[in-house]
Order: sequence, then structure tokens, then C-alpha cells
Amino acid sequence: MMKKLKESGLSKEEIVQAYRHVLMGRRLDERLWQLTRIGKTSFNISGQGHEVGQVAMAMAFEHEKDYFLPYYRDMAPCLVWGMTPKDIMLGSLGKEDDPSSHGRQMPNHYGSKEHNIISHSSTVSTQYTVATGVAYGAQLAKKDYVTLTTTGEGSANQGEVQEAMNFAGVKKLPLIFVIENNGYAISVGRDEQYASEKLSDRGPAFGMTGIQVNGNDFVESYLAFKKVVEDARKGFGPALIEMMVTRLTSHSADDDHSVYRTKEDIENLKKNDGLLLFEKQLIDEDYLTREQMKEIDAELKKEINKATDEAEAMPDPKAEDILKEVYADN
Amino acid sequence: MMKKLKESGLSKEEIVQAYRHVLMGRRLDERLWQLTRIGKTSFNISGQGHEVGQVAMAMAFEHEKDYFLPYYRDMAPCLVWGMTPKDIMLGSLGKEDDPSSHGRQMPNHYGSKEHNIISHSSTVSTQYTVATGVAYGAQLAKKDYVTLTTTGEGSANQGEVQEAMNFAGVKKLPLIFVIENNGYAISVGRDEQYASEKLSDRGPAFGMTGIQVNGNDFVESYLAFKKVVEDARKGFGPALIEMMVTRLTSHSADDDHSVYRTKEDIENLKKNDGLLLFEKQLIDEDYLTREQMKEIDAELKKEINKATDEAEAMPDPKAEDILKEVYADN
Amino acid sequence: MAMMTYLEAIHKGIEEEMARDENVVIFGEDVGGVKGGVFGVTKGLAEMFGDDRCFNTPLTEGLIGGLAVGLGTVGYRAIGEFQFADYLLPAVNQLISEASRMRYRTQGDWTAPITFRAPYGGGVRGGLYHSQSTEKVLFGQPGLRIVTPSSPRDAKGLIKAAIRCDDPVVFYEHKRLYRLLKEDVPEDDYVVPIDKANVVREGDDITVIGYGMVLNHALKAAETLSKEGYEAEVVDVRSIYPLDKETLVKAAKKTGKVLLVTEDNLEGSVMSEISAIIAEEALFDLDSPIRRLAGPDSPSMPYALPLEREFLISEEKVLDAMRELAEF
Amino acid sequence: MAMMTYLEAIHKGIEEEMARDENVVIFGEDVGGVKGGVFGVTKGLAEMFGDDRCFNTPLTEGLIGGLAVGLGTVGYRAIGEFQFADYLLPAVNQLISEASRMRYRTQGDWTAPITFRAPYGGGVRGGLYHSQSTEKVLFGQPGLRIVTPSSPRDAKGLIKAAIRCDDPVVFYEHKRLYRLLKEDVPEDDYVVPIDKANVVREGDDITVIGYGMVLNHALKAAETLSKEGYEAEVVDVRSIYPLDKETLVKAAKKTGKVLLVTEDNLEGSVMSEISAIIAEEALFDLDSPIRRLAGPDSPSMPYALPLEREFLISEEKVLDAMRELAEF
Ligand SMILES: Cc1ncc(C[n+]2csc(CCOP(=O)(O)OP(=O)(O)O)c2C)c(N)n1
Ligand SMILES: Cc1ncc(C[n+]2csc(CCOP(=O)(O)OP(=O)(O)O)c2C)c(N)n1
Ligand SMILES: [Mg+2]
Ligand SMILES: [Mg+2]
Repeated sequence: MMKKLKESGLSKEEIVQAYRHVLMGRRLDERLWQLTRIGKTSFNISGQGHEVGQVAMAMAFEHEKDYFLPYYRDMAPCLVWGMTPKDIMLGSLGKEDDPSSHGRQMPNHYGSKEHNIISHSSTVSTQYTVATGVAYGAQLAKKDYVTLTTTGEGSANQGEVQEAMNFAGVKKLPLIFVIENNGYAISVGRDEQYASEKLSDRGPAFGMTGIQVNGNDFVESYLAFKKVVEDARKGFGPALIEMMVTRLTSHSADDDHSVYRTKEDIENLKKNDGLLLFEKQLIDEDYLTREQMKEIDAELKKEINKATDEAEAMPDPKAEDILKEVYADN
Repeated sequence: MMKKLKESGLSKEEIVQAYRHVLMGRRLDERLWQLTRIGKTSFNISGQGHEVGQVAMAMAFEHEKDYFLPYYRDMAPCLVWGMTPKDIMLGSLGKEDDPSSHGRQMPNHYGSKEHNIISHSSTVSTQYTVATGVAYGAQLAKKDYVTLTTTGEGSANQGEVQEAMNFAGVKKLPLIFVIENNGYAISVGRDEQYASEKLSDRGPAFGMTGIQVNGNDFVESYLAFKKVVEDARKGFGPALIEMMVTRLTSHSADDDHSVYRTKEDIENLKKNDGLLLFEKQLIDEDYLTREQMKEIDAELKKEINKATDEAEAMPDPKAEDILKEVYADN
Repeated sequence: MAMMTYLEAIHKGIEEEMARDENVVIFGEDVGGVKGGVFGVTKGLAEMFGDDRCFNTPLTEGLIGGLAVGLGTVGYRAIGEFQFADYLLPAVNQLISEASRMRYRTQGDWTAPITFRAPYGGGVRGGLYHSQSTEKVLFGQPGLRIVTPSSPRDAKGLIKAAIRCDDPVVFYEHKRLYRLLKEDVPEDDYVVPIDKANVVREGDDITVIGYGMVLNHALKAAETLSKEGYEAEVVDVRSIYPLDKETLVKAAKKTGKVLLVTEDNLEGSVMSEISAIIAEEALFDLDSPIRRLAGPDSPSMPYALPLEREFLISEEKVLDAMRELAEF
Repeated sequence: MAMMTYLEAIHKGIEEEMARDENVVIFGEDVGGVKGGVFGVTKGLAEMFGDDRCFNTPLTEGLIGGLAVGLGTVGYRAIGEFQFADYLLPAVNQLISEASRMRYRTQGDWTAPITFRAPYGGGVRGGLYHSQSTEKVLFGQPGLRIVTPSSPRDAKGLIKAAIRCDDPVVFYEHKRLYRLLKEDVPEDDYVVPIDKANVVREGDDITVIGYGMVLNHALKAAETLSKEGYEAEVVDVRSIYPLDKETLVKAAKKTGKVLLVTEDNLEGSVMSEISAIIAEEALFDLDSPIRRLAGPDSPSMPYALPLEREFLISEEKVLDAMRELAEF
């Protein structure tokens, strides 16, 4: 049973805005797969099936001041934080103006100085310890920003993740750790990844609240984040949230999940598609009609087309700039 | 309130033997401090205050077949496993016949091929992941040996420790993880090290039992280990035991704890001296008289004198052997 | 003989060793089950040898390192896979502090005979973190061996040698060569020596030393150069650490003109050590400065195509450098 | 001017920078509180600047690495201490994948101005894991700087330069020099350039290049040799990575006879890169092979005194090598 949308305390406008973000996440990602298939970009890795929880998560923060250290499936929350579809496109096409890395990192390595989204590498979970520094900065400066960092459930087993949680617990850092648990680390299923029932149990083991939420339940997710963000902002310390989500696609453009997921499994994925469930809820609870959704969809597609065209027209990084910004003095 | 000795299910002989090990741990370490002070050895780091729990721990294993991956304070359990005072001496004096490292590692880096004690480095806690390989070997070979590994509560925060526990949980390895919690990582106290109430809470977070025991309570410690070792041997998987102990000395010969422990703290240490508490218990529960203890003490000292003399007479490693056993073919 | 890609040859070598010795086990992220590795090197091994001997680990490279060391101490021959050579960095402490020293610090009482597999190299649009040559990070750690094959034939024989070796061996596999190279590979049980460089082409005019993708470039460039009247001696380093000094110095002395090629950055690469060895032992046989051809000193290769291309050593760049040296 | 040991000079440099810029923070195992580091380098800083700016971390080097990077991104200048250089190995992933690449991978949008302190070096009966020169593990990672002072005067100026530098800098401190060296150190606010080698002694007969303990041996040996009629040019590398090629090549050319000294293992050390640079850029100015004097290729130095002595480079060994080269 999903929590009713009105229990969120959000206005209708805000809920509709949330839907737009969720849908934009989906549609933009679909476009990126297309671009990958036709060879315009060489790689994609997507948040399909994570978007509802991701958007709920991001909406619990104040994007003007809070910091975000995402991982590669977090396109939707980066959009909530302020990045534009064009920004994402520039990254996937590896363009000079890509705000994430200026074409230096692979697609889906999100970052934006303008929007307080701190660059992450491909090496999983290093953002967890980096986030402790960002959060400690708030304490030092006596600022009330809260820091958010995310990773996958496979990556959450990296030792550094526990080191970061341990330190955050000790210093009561204003830092929200998130594990987006889609049950797979590429082909490796839950049973081979960890033995505890819930990963959120690791919260208390490191001195903080640990909450598991259903990432398909927008309100459950949003309220859980709202609470821990408020607490963190008040100085009550960090929290760990395990967000249960579904990976609807293969791991990435380099993977084919039909090798290790049965046909049945793959067919069943649709039942857990958070977008479809969210749409049903929006209709059932009278926030939007199917018609209105179609209109939004059309608008978003136009925006995506425009972003694609504009991004494609932008220049590539120049070969002669390869040594730029290796050090501060070059 | 400490558990009565007879509740251990151990015979009087076994209990007295336990006491001999505890006392030998203490006396041998005292000798090593002396040797350090007069410059015969350059370093010592000791288990004083850990011995009662350590001996209880070691007695729950079958030393002919079980493997032990100790850390530097584990002289007493190494003695229980079969190493001799002379073996220890050879290590502290850096002699060629030192079974731990043939004089190549610093003192107190215990190991013995003969006694299934696997060599550890100075880099803390790497033995935790190494121990998973040893334990996985039991499953592969369908052997029923159990593996024990230990570390300090500071070192237990290393990421690798959690990686090891996580894997052991997944594979249900016959592996007992121990944290000897003496409240200090050199000068760093508990509050700066971790925020959870008990480190044993990390057990369930990684899919295994976690038990905190009072390491000064011989029977409580012994019974806890006995149970988890039996379970592990039956294939029920790993366990984490947090053993609360006291560090009676400075961290090592290179440290002076009076800098960061108050005079009062240091005076109070004696109250938590497991050896004294154990002796009182042995007397109160009629296992030994003060007189008999003195006799034992005298015997042990003789043994230590002999071990010292014999070890001192042994040859140092030869300079020309510095490249021996870098690779299999040299 | 059978036609095999570089990837198939590695697979075959592992399969043969697992069949030959039941103490050989293999593991890593996505290594087990039906996936059999993100590149498919271990595909089928779990079915063939059981899920106990070929299995997935959680996503924790430190654990992969320690697990392998522990298995080594109790008599197994572990093959630990790092999914990408870039991702062995979280395991560096285990590799240096434990694997490479278990034997030395116990004077042989305990040993860690391990093969760590690490797919490396650029030109796959992998950007900063899926393209690296990380061998320099582990280079110069006595007790550890680093090897890499540059042909399918060597790939099979060398992985077998690594598995049988009683030392810990880091076995680098060039990702671009996986499917690019195909040749006849013996079907019988042979090993390639773990500690020998290989003169793959003889010539009297210049000496080119390299391994991996750039070695293949050098071989092709040597043919072109031959038509121009210069013959290049081409040496495959193969045993990256410890180096086979004898073969390298001999090849350097033979022509007196040495070109060292690596797709790693210029500074701090394996080629620097080779240069130092030659400068120490063959200086008076040299007719020209020891020339290194390498990537620029940027932190690995960026993703965007113009940047990746700028970073990579191409056949053309190798040929130019060889020609220049020949004409020196 | 004030007489200061190498240790006091480092302490003083940090203290001055913390007083000068409130964004400078320092942390590590035992760094805070009343202990102030196992060697006492940070003693008093917690009291002076508060427990927020000088504090203890849990025993987790990966965390120290990441914490520093994160602080850098939000405008702080972190000084992270690794208690021993041996124990930065668990943080190698953070140092290479994060610290050294934050600037590059964002083309300067995000940066990580950090100083990582690492006490290194042998001769302290520290055995295999308290004696290492781990700089070679980090060498050749563009984006990262590695420096080390070899005198108290440089120690103060260089730690200040490292803290002010907008790049991540690994600052190696030789444990044996902490209390061994004492000299007059300026009390004013000076910095030593972060990227320059230093010619510490002029001479025309041979060139000796080194850093740390062995550099001090070389300086003493040079005096002895001078009495024998040979004058040695002695160069302190100081900026280990990137190297100051210009100064090094010039010094090599000046005498044509080069001795590279390191207390690290022979193979894969920083000296190999220096040798490669000289072999590339000054080959025809050389009158003798480039000679390296280094520890044997054992995994660091064993504990037992005869073995530790065998490993270590002594003043005598340096003098012998210098004399041999001078007479070549
Ligand atoms: C340190 C490191 N090891 C391995 C990889 C290769 N890799 C990339 S994603 C991935 C699986 C991640 O799974 P999970 O954390 O569950 O995240 P998900 O992709 O499911 O969202 C792996 C093994 C990597 N990027 N970094
Ligand atoms: C990876 C690593 N970092 C730092 C050190 C230095 N060091 C040695 S012991 C120690 C404190 C250990 O404390 P704890 O784990 O509580 O064990 P205890 O000494 O109290 O038994 C430190 C920091 C080390 N040996 N290894
Ligand atoms: Mg996942
Ligand atoms: Mg402790």
C-alpha cells in the first residue's frame, strides 16, 4: 500500500513538478539510449526504475545551498538540483561545455559547480568519504547546508563506505547517505552481495538512523528524506537511507541483462516500474489526467529535441587542451 | 558480577592451565619491557590487560587444526596455540630462528607455520580479509577447521574489516572475528573512534551474530567463544565478538600514555587488571591458593629466564641473506 | 593448433589449469554464474568447475586481494580478477603489504601463490577510469611479479605460467587486444616463461621495446620501415617486473639506438626503469639518446574522442619515432 | 633566525599557515588532542587553533584521503596526516582516483588543494612496515605533486608552499631527519618553491642527485671527497613529482658523471625516471654510465640489525660510489 500523495504535504504544483522531473529523467534517458544505438554517443547507464525515489529524495533538499555527490544513475535528481537536459546532453556527447567534466569523463558522471553537484569518478563509492569532507565543511563554517551522497547496493559494500559512515557518526555530520538498492551489481544478485536483511541496518551499526524506503512510493520516500534532512540541518547528525528500486534496463550499454535475468524476470520488471505506478497514483488521486500527462510528455520531448540539437552543435574539446588544468598553473 | 569458573564446564586442570597461560603472557611481556629498557630489543607492544579474555578465546579452539590470524597484542593466545616463550623471545630479539618472521618483522608480529598461526603485517586489519581466504579454504576442502582473527577497536574501523565481514556473511564462512576493545587507538579514545554503542552491533549489520563480552570475565568470554566456534564448525557461519579489555600499558615502547591519560585514569587501571581479578576469582572459588600461584609464578620465571638465555645465544640473520625468499626461486 | 583470440587464449589457459589442478579457484565481480566476466573471459567456468571454484565476490577489491592471499596460505592457487585495472587501486594495500610480502616476511614459511588478473589499456572510450595502465603503481615491489602477454599464443602460455607460479603475479590483459588479435595457438599444455622478455622481430638498425597494444603497432611499423631500408629489432617486455634485464640490455646493445614505447604517461612508466637499466649497463654502446614515446602527462586519457586520440599512441606515431631514430 | 630541528621547522610552518589562513585544517590518527602526533609534529596545534581545526580521525586512511578531498572542494586547505608513509597504501585509491584528478576531470571547476603528510624512511628499526619509501607508488600520477625537504630550512618553507599550493601535494618527511638535523631557520614568512630542485653544493667533477637522508650522506661524503681532490655537485631533488627537469639535466651536463642515490629499492624508484630523463636529454654530455646507488630489491628493510644495515645506504656507501665515479 502506497502512501497517499496528499500526505506528503506538498502542493499540487509541487507534485506535478515532481512528475515532470520523473518523466524527464525517463525520456531523456530513452533519448540517450537511442543516441548510443546509432553511435552518436558511445555509452549510457541509466536511472530507469529509480526515478520516483530519486526525485522524492532530491526534493527534500534546498538546492541553493545543499551539496550533492551523486552516482551514475542520478540523472533525475541532478535535474531537480538544477542541471538542464542540455547539460546532460553535453556530457553524454562529450562536449567542451559539458558542466560535469568538459568531455573528460564518460557520460553519466554528473557534476556542476553552479549547482553544488560535486564531480564523481567511475571508481565506485569514493564519493562517500569525499562527502564527509564537504559535510565537515558545514560544521567548520557554521553553515546549515546538508550534504547528500548516493551509491548502489553493490558499491555500498566498499570499505570506504563504512569508513565514511563511521566518521560521520563520530562527528554527527549533516550528511545523508543513500543506497539505491536495485538488487543487482551488474550481474551479481543480492544473495551474493550481502547477507543482512536490510542494508539500512548498517546505519545504527555506525551510530546513525537507518531507514529502508520503497523507492516506488513517492510519499514514503519524500517524507523519510524530509525528516532526516531536517534533523541533519538541526545538527542531529547523519542518516542512512536504503531506497529499494528496480533496475529496468541492462546495467549499461555494455551489458545485456537477458544473459543473467530470466525472460520472466525481465517481463516482470514492468510491474515494478515506478513511473507507471506513480502515473496511476497521480490519476487515481486526481492530480493529473492521462491527457495532461500526454501534454507534459510532448513538452518534454520538445525540450529534449532542442537540447539534443543544441548540444550536438557545440564544439568538442580540443586536442591541444589535453594538458589544461592538470595543475593549477596550467 | 562475573560468571563462576565452574560454569565454564572446564576441569580444574584446564582452569589452572588457563591461569598459567594468562600469567605467562603477563610475565613474558614484563620481561620484554625490561629487555627494551636495557636496549636488548628495540621495541615492545603488549597484551597486558587483555590476557584473560585472550586465553579464554584461544581455549575455545582446536589448536591442531584451527587457524589463527592474530594481531600484535596476542602473545597469550599464541602461547595457547602452541608457541613457546622461546619462540616469542626469538621474535623480539630478531633472531634467525624466530618462527614468526626469521627476524624480518618487528617484535610482536606473531606467526608460526607449525602451529597454524598465519603471519600478519604491521598494517592493521589486513588479516581480516586474509582470514576470509583461509576460512573459504575450509569450505572448498570440506574440512571442519574454524579460523580466528583479531584486531583492535580502532583498527576495526578500517574498511577492509567490513568488507571481510560482509563476505564472510555471504558465504557463511567458519570464521570468528574478534575486536579486542581496549578503548584506545594509541591516544585516540572511544568517542573519537566510533559512535555506535557497541561494535558488536556490526555483526548483524553484516549478517552474523555479534556479541560483546567482558574480557575480564574468563567464563563469560570462554562460553561465548565456545558457542560461536561450535556453530561455525557446524556450518552455521561466522560471528563477531567484541571483547572489552583494558590496555594497562602505554600503546607501545614508543608511546607514553601519561601524556593523554590522567594520573587518576592510570591509577584506576589496576582495578581493571584482568589478571588480578582472575587471581581473586581463582582463590575465591578454590582453584588455587596464593601460595600455589607463587609457585607457578616461580616456575614460569624460570622458564622465561631459560627462554631468554637460549634465545639470546641464537644467531642473528645474516646480511647476505637479505634477498633470500623474495621470490620462490631465490 | 587452433585459431584463438587473445581473450579465448586466456580463457583456455585458465580452463586447462583449473582442469589440471583442483586447487585453482577463480573469483571477482561478475566472474561467476552465467555472465562470466564483463568481457566474458571466465564464461562457462562456473558451469564447468562448479560455483565453489568460480564465483562472484561482492564489489570489494580489498576483499578480493585478501581472499586470494588467505587462500594462498592454505594451499590454493587463487585467481582474483579486478574488473578493470583501474579498480585494483582499492586493493593496493593488500597487493603491496600482504601478497608481495607473505613469503619474504616469513622467509618462505607462508606463501601466496596468486594470479591477479587486470584488464588494462585505452582506446575503448573508457575515459579516465576505464583506460589506465596501472602497472606502474605496483612496479618495483619486490616479491610481486607483473606480466602481460601481447599475443594470443603468449596469452595462453603466460596465464598458465602465472597460475603455476609460486609467487603472486599481476597479469595484465590489454582490453583492446581481446578481440583484435587472433592467431594459431597450440592446443597442448605449454607455458611461457614468467620472467623472460621476447625478441619478436630481429633487426640491426634500431631497437624498439614495448608491450601490449603499442608493441603490435611497433611490429606493423617495423614492416613499413623495412620497406624503407631499416630493420628494427622489436622486443616484447612481457615480464614487466622483475624485468628480464639480460634480454633488454642485449637488444639495446645490438643496435645502439633504442626506442621505448608505452601507452602510459611519459613519466614514471615502466619504460623509465628500462631506460635507467640501459643507461647504466649499455651507455657506451649507444649511438643516440634513449628515446621514449608515451602518452602525455595528463591523468589518463579523457573521454572525448579528440582527447582520447591525442593521448593514445598510434601506429603512425610509433612509425614516425622509429624512422626518426633510424635516421639519427 | 632560530635554531630548529627538521621536525620543529615543519611544526612551525604548519602553525604559521594555520594562523595566517583560517581555512587550513589538520587531521589524522593521533594528530589532535594533547598527543599531537606519534612524532609530535602537531603537538600544541589543537590547543592553539581548536579541536575543530586540529583533530583526530578514526584509524582509517581511506577516510583521511576522502575527507581532505571533500574539504578541498568546499574551500578548505586540508592537511591530512598518514601516520607512517607505509600507511598511505589504504588510501591510494583516494589519492590517485580522487585527489589527483578532481581538477583535471572538471577542467578546474572543482579542485582539491590538499597537503598529505607522510613520515617515511628507514634506519629507525621499523622493519618492513615502518621504514618504507612509498613515493614511487604515487610517482607519475599527473595532477598530484610529491615533495620532500632535506633540511630544516627547506622543511619550513616547503610545508608552507605545499599548504598554499592549489594542487594536492604529498609531503614526505624523513623520520630519521626529524631530530637529527638542526639549523638556523628564518623566522619570517618565506616559502620554498614547490617545483624546483636545489643545487646544494657546487662542484665540477661529479654530480650526485638525491633527497632525504641519503642527500645528507652525500653532502658529508662530498667534503671528504673534496679533500681527495674531487668536487661534487650535489642536487636535492626536493620536488619529486613533477620533477624539475631543467635543474637536474643542467647539473648532469655540468660534470658528465652522474650518481643517483636513493634509499628506496634499486628498481622502480624515482631515480629511474631521473636517469631516463638524463639519458634522453643529456646522453652525449655523459662521460660515464649513469650510476644508481640504492637499496637491494627486497621488500623494504627487515627488522634485524644486520639486515637493516645491509639495506640502508650509509655515508660510507655513498662516498665509495662517489669516489669510484670520480675516478672513472
Ligand atoms: C571500484 C570499482 N570496482 C568496480 C567497478 C565496475 N563497476 C561499475 S558499476 C558496478 C556495479 C555497481 O552495482 P551497484 O552498486 O549495485 O549499482 P547499480 O549499478 O546497481 O546502480 C561495477 C562492478 C567500478 N566502477 N569501481
Ligand atoms: C593502516 C595502519 N594505520 C596506522 C597504523 C599505526 N598504528 C599502529 S597501532 C595503531 C592503533 C591501533 O589501535 P587499536 O586498533 O584500538 O588497537 P590497540 O593498539 O588498542 O590494541 C595505529 C594507529 C598502522 N599500524 N596501520
Ligand atoms: Mg545495484
Ligand atoms: Mg584499542
